[in-house]
Amino acid sequence: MMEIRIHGRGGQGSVTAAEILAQAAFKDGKFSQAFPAFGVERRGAPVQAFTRIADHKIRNRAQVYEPDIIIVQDSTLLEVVNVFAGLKPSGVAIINTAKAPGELKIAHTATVRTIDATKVAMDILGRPITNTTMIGAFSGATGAVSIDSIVTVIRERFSGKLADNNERAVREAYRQVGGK
Amino acid sequence: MTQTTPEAATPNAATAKAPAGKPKTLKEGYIPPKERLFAPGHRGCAGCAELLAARLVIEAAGPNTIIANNTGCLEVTTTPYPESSWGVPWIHSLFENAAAVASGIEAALIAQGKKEGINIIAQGGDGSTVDIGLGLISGMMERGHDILYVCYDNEAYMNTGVQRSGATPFCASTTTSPSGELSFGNMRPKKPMPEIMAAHGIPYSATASAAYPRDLQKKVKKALSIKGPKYLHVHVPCPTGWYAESADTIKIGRLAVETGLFPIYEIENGVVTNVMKPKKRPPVEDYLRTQNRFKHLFSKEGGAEVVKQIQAIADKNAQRLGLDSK
Amino acid sequence: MADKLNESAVTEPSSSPATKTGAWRSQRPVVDLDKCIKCYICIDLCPEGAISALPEKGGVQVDYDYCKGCGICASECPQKAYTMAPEEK
Amino acid sequence: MMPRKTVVEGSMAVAEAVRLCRPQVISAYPITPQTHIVEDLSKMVADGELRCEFVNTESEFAAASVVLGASAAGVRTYTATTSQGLFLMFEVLYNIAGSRLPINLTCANRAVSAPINIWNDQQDSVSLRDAGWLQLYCEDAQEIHDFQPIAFKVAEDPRVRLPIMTMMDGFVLTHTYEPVELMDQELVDSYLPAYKPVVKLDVAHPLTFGAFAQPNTYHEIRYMLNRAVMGAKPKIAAAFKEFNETFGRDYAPFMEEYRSEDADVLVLSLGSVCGTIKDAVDELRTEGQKVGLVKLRMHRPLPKAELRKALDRASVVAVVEKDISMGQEGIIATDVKSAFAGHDGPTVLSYVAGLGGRDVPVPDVKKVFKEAAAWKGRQAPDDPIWLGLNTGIIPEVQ
Repeated sequence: MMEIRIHGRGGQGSVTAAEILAQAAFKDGKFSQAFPAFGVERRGAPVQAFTRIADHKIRNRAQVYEPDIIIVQDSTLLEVVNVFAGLKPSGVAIINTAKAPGELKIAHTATVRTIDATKVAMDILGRPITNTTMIGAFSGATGAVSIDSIVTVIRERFSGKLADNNERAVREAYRQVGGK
Repeated sequence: MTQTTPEAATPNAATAKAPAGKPKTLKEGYIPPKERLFAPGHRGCAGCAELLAARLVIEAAGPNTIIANNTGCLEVTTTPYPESSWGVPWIHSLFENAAAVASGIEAALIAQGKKEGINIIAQGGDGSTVDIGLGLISGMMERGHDILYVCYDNEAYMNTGVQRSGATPFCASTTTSPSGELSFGNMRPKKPMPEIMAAHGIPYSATASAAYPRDLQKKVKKALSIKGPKYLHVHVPCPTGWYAESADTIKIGRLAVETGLFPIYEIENGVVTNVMKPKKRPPVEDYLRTQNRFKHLFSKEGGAEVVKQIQAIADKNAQRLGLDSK
Repeated sequence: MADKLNESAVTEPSSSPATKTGAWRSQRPVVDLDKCIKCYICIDLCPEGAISALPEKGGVQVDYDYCKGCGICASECPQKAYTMAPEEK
Repeated sequence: MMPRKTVVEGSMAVAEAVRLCRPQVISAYPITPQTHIVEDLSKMVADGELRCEFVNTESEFAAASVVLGASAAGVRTYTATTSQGLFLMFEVLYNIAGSRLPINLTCANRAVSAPINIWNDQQDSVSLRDAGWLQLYCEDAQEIHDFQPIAFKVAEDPRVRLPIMTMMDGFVLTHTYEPVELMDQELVDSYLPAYKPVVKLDVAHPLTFGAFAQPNTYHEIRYMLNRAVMGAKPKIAAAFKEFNETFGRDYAPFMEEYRSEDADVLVLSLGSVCGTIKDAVDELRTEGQKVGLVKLRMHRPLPKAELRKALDRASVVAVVEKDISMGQEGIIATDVKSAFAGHDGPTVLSYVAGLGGRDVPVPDVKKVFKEAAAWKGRQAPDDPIWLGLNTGIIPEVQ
């Protein structure tokens, strides 16, 4: 079972990102589960959301303590939240930043991948909403969920130009992190 | 402001009219008790004006009516299981929720396409209306249900033994607002329920009294002819709780209206209309002396001052509603 | 009282006449039909619904099965057609 | 239209099932974490996908009263709430049961005040066990989806005529997306026919509802209510059986037994935590330990004989529950013990766990199994055992 933790700020769509991942994984033929860190946080506060993906029915209802992958939507969170807490030593961290992984001076043994998702989002969506972009990067970096299923889910959730632009953003982020 | 004069219990006030169609009221000929909309055999006190008013209301509303009833004297005395005085579909759930139960009945009738031609009445005493059930009535009014809410106001919690309510008048003695060394009884005026209801923007809010049965029945019919939420506040003297004679119930109710302490009027779409103007307005003392709940005002030092304050309440009502204008 | 309870604890309509509340009465209204002017205000004002119009000839009758003897009819009759008489033992 | 096999939020799973059951009146008041259910239903009504009167009220008390009135007027009704909302409804809910009205309520289980807390436990619904409502607990979104037509079917059965509530853990199920196989409208229609009330508010036959019962009848009427709740058991079993046949599922009606057949130490629990417990059981089984789970699905009526049968062979049963009767122990534990009163049975331990959203992860469950094994052949303690209690922050008794 793969456990994914998404860090963001209230209003950045972290919960939606977790849901899209779960829905896309299901389309890939897997079982999945997505849930927010249930809280009373309001816009701007650091928040978390989780996705579990497995080949079997997921029964565990406990919180995610040792994620395989973390997605950090906002690099300013690195200074206020220990986003690496519990991340498996061989895990993957995907961080939204213009910096290269080496510039972040991260002590954790995990593989760190970076993407300037904010720039991708601004260029394509015209707004700094990075949740879909980060999912594209996640797919490109890990291959854990197929880019085609992600696009399918996005097209189910959005329509018209918004769907077109989100697909472009997802595919661009996928390409930038070397997805094939 | 239009006006009417009290039709009341005067000899020439009315004569029985020939009934149209199926007889519905006792006036229109003898109806066997078991075929009535409100049957005798109920357990109300002798001389109870609340049960009188309830009978007048349902006889005016007619058989195509469903009633939701709050807990109270009216409910307890008319439905001692397995008997019922009600000849229309009738439901009691709790003390405070008739307005919401009626809302659900209306929704169910609409869902079944059966609302047309059916009147829905929610009703209860003053305690369940102005106190514990107020929020639910407010919700019913705000949501715009096609329901008539009728409050039978006997000015205290009679079912439980004459405790004060938000509708108990100024300086009446009740079992929880007794007069005593330091008190003249209930030190607060009546909650202005008809105005509170009218403030919801409903099309019709009115007062009536059991002492004016034909005015009451006319208002029930009028209210039911209007679509939307309606409110009718009926003054119902309680000989037991007001410590008065059973035979005087109607006389007391009339005096409440004539003195200006319980004025009769309608508020139609926010505008006061059809104020019932007494021919002459007697002093409130005439009313207060009929009931021992005000006895202390005439035996206790300082009582005269309180009577003046009560007169001021009546005078203010008179001024507000133009009771004294011709 | 019905022989058996029913599952939903509902009650048949207008079934309270099974109880004759006339037994509560300590004085009874007696109407003098010669004085009655058929205004029927006593019918309107009876809390029991125990007064009804006499068929055909008009005037009123009291149903002593249910009259509780409150005396409102006697108080309110504009013609003083009612007198309250003590119940015979 | 949603695909029939899809990843949806638990709240949508229940809302979609309710829609398929064609309720005629829904009334509710929003409260966390029930909100998504009623938002989803409101949207279905707004979009014309659900033809139904939706009454937004000023309180849960009013919402319960609205469905009471609607049900008495003869239509299929639904409401949902949780925690303080359920408690505000309390008076009405007793009244609904006593009035024998087949209302379906979803409780999105949440802790109760004070202190105020919006997270999951089951103190709310368990506190309502004595009212005369049938009570079913769900482990996942699939169950809460599937149990809606079952709930209506049982409640509306003229031989049952009782309200029913299905429980889903707040947030843990209401706000979690997971795969659900949604039911087909035609199958739901064939399984759940239109509601035909035995009695209703009707001008053609003007019955009186809610009369004032005196000591000469009240006792018997309450006897009949209890008889009906007890008597619902075979009807619930039959409704599950027919559901399984219609929809190709495999639900046991009263409880689900997981690797319990040869288990020496059993955990009995209810709700979503049972999934976590199953994972713990699997891990312990691979370590060679004879452990298992009994997932109680139906709390009222209490399936005493079935409980005895399911738990009898174990030496120890640890009842892990998210509630407590203050001054006693876990409420389910007491019920389980009552099933064995006068019978030889296992040692029954009361574990109070996961109050107010406290997580119950696999390691904690494994700890319960290990501790419980040590109670084999011993008298259970009088006091409940508090799982994961942080004694370091609890002051001494003053």
